[in-house]
Amino acid sequence: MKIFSTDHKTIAKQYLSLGLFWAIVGGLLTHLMRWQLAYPDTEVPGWGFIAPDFYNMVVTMHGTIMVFFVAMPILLAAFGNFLIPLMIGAQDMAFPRLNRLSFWVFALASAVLLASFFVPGGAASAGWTGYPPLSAKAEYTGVNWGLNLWLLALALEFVSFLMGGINFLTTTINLRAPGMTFFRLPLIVWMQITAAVLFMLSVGPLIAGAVMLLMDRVVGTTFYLPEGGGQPLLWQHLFWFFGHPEVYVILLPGLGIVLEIMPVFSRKPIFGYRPIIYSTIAAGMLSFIVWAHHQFLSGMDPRLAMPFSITTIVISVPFALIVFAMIATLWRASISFPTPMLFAIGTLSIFIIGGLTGIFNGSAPVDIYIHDTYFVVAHFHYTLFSATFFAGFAGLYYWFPKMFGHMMNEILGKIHFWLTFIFFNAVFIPMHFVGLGGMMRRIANPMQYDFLQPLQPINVFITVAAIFLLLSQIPFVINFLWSLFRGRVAERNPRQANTLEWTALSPPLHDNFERVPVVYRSPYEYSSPESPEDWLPQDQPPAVAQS
Amino acid sequence: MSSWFPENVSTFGGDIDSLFYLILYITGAWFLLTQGLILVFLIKYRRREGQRAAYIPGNSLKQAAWILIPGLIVVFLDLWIDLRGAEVWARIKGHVPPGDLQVQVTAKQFNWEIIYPGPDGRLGTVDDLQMDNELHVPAGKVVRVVLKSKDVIHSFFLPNLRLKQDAVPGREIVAWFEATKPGKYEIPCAELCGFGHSGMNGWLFVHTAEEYQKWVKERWPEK
Amino acid sequence: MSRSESLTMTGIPTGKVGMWWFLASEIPVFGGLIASYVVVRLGSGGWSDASSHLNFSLALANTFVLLTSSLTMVLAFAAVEDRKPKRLQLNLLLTLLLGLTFLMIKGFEYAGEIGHGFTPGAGIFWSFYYGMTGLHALHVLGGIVVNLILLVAALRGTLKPNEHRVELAGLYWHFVDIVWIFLFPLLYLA
Amino acid sequence: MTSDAHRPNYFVVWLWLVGLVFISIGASVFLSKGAAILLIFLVALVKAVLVLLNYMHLKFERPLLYALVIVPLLIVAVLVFALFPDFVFHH
Repeated sequence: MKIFSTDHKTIAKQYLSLGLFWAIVGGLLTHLMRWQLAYPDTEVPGWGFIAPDFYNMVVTMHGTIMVFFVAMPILLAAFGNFLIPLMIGAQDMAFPRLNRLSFWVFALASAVLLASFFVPGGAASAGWTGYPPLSAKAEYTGVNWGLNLWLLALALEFVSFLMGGINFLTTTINLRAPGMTFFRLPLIVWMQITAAVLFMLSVGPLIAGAVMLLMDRVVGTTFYLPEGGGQPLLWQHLFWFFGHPEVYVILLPGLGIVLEIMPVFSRKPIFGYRPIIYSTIAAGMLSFIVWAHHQFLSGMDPRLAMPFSITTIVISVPFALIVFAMIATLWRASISFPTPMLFAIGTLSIFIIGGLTGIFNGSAPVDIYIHDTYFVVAHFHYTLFSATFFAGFAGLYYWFPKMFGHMMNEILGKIHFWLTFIFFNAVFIPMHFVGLGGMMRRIANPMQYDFLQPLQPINVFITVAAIFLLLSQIPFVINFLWSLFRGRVAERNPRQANTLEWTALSPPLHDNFERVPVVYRSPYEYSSPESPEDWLPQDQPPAVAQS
Repeated sequence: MSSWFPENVSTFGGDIDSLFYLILYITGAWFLLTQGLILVFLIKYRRREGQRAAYIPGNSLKQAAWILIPGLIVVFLDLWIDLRGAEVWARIKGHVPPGDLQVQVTAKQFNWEIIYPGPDGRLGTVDDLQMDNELHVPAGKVVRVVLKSKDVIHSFFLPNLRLKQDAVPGREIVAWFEATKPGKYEIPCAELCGFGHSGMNGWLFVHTAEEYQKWVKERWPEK
Repeated sequence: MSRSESLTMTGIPTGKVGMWWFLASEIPVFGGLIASYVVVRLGSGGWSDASSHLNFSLALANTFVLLTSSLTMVLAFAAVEDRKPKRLQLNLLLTLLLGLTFLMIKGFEYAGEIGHGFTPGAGIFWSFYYGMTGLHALHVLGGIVVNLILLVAALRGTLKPNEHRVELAGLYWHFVDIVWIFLFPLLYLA
Repeated sequence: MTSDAHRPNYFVVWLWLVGLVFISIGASVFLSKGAAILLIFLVALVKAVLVLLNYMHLKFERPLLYALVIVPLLIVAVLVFALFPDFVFHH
């Protein structure tokens, strides 16, 4: 595996490894937060006391790392880079060198973010949303270079994913194999390019906003400082204009993975291939006009709240259609339950809860009470965690044979699923009630408030469950590392799936396919009347009519 | 059922709670329907030897109806929630009723500076009185709060009054509430505002009419 | 035909699809900045007299410099089509020099304005002025570097298989010119 | 590659661009405030379209590339209109 390779598969594995590294760091930060919330101002085992500003830094970096340095690299860059060329029958991405550059710019962004922990004043502590004026003046948080490096790391990460997005879109538009029309693309490819378009067209204003914030902090401009004629609300608009499409950029590939896995283990076509695509496009377009539901109470003009409340609740419709399509896929199917399918169903089940709690946040009056409380935290963990961890694990278990050439252990996989599923719900269902009780986000010590005292036992329960959730990842780590070298050797198509990546070797050759595949049908022709088998690969020539 | 929420002592709090329960019932129904269907399908259609799955691509309109119709139901329920929500929002945030008492609350890193207009009823006059973190109001009266901030964004949060409104530096935002039950309620800050965000807390004292008059007399004795 | 030139399902060369996607993602960057400028300006007064302190004549000269550099850039691409390496090298050089002239004039303008005390912190107009023209100048610098690489390759004759890159560099350069077409009236005329 | 027949006269386009600059300067000097601003930004739009169609050869490209220009502009327009109530009309 050449370090500076331009092979999309190697680059995918590099993104995956960096994403998993950051997932560990993000997870350990969770441990610090949860311990401080359950047992305020006691020594965290293995760390020590947590001061309030340090707690703010941990909250900020947990959010930043999980969204930008775990979810994006794993779901978009790792799965996208590995799967798109293989699934459309291409030899590599359209711009291999640009692809390599995108990883190394992301590695630089990671280095800058890591460095921001060790500069004087510590890392950024103004929340992963970094609202000015708190983030615009060093003395408000006591963090100077930490926040500057945080902004620089984000800017580099945006540049890296812009390059990646250009690669994904150009490859899918131009490098499809003969016969691979747009409506024969596997759904995960549809989801990846929709996510790439959302990212490309929404990140611009935030890059402008970040330039302005960096200038406020370093050059002395007053974009967001009212005393200099600036507007603090401007950042919130620019940030969330990007922020909401961003959460769909993370969600769509996760849904795409589930949509790939379900038909394979149900031996049944995905239900409503075209309705799902139209829903995805509709959700993508709607995602550009929902952002201000983050700002109902931010001092924004109250008249704006209703249009955004309506678009927010309406955007639940396309996702409801996708969920119904997934459920309809299971109807009259022939379902088997290897680990990828367990995680896929787990993703669907948990995403349903996340989607439903979104309706509460989308309704402006209810948001008056639950905004900036732990109800919101529980909501976005049900949506982001389901897409990143459950769908991410589903994808890892499913494509591990193709990526690394070995099979993963099923028993360890199932243990890992059930532990993660149970403890995930044990952590985040009670969090809804802590939120309804009024507990505000980003507070280091709930005991400072009388009205939060009765909620403290729930906080302790959540912390204990979170520790078990962290520990239940051990079976995965063992399984992942052991199978890399000692797992059963995988053949070309262990899952008997139709999509093109399963026609290549495991792991594929440098140029993926021995000969350029020709595509004859949709990727979901399972249990098709045309074939005695219950699967029909995309590149299998149609059976010549018996004479 | 309202054990999840802190005690509601606000006139418009009931509307917010009832809207919450409306959404809870709708989403609860969807939750049971979808998770139930998944469980049933997983058990009923698990893989059995010799039994093939049905070939239902779901692209034709007739087949797709199975997901489009539930989709339509979601649309109508969404509209119902939106209409109910629009009306409640207009009443709470849409316009501010004429207040019987107006105070100015200036948020700053890490407490609430509350300025009372005094007997002349106008802010910015000599008889104004400033108290930190203590808001004294009469029950059953509309209180208008003029929110300002000296440094960063804070959020004026009264859980028991179901009221939350960010205080943005450089802007004056008016919020209002009418407390129905005397008592002592907390005013935490709900927006990250620096290392003192955790613990930034004020107190709302809702007095009966007599207690309030007594309190006023103690503060402005020369009358 | 280079690799990225040949592979195309839609008839548009891959390089051009990639470049247009890049420009599509750049439009919201400057769009977001200009939108913020317009909105904040309409919300507060006193901006036109602040902008009267700007050095109008230098900015006017810069506008002509950039427009002309767009002309020489597109003539360079025409030279590629007509297979005239000498004309290509001349026009690439002219575009490069005009780009550098633009940055020099911008530098003088900044020095003059800062000399008169109009630093980035002098007010909200100046924040946006330095933010917008600074980000634009960085993009001009990026374009100069790209054109320099192409010029060196053209002089050493190694540009042969990838001559379409001159068109791609041209697309980017014209985009940067269009941004200035909007920045000039926004800052200097309004 | 675009053949000779399809190549616009780049020099004439350049003359138009330079001419339009003088028009917008004239507008800012002679016309009233409102009219001047309207004319200036119309001129800027015309210049941008001139560069797009002629110098960037959009005139000879397929509709996909038109979409790549128009969609981001629509998105920026959405952002501008949504920011109006908060920053332009705020009391």
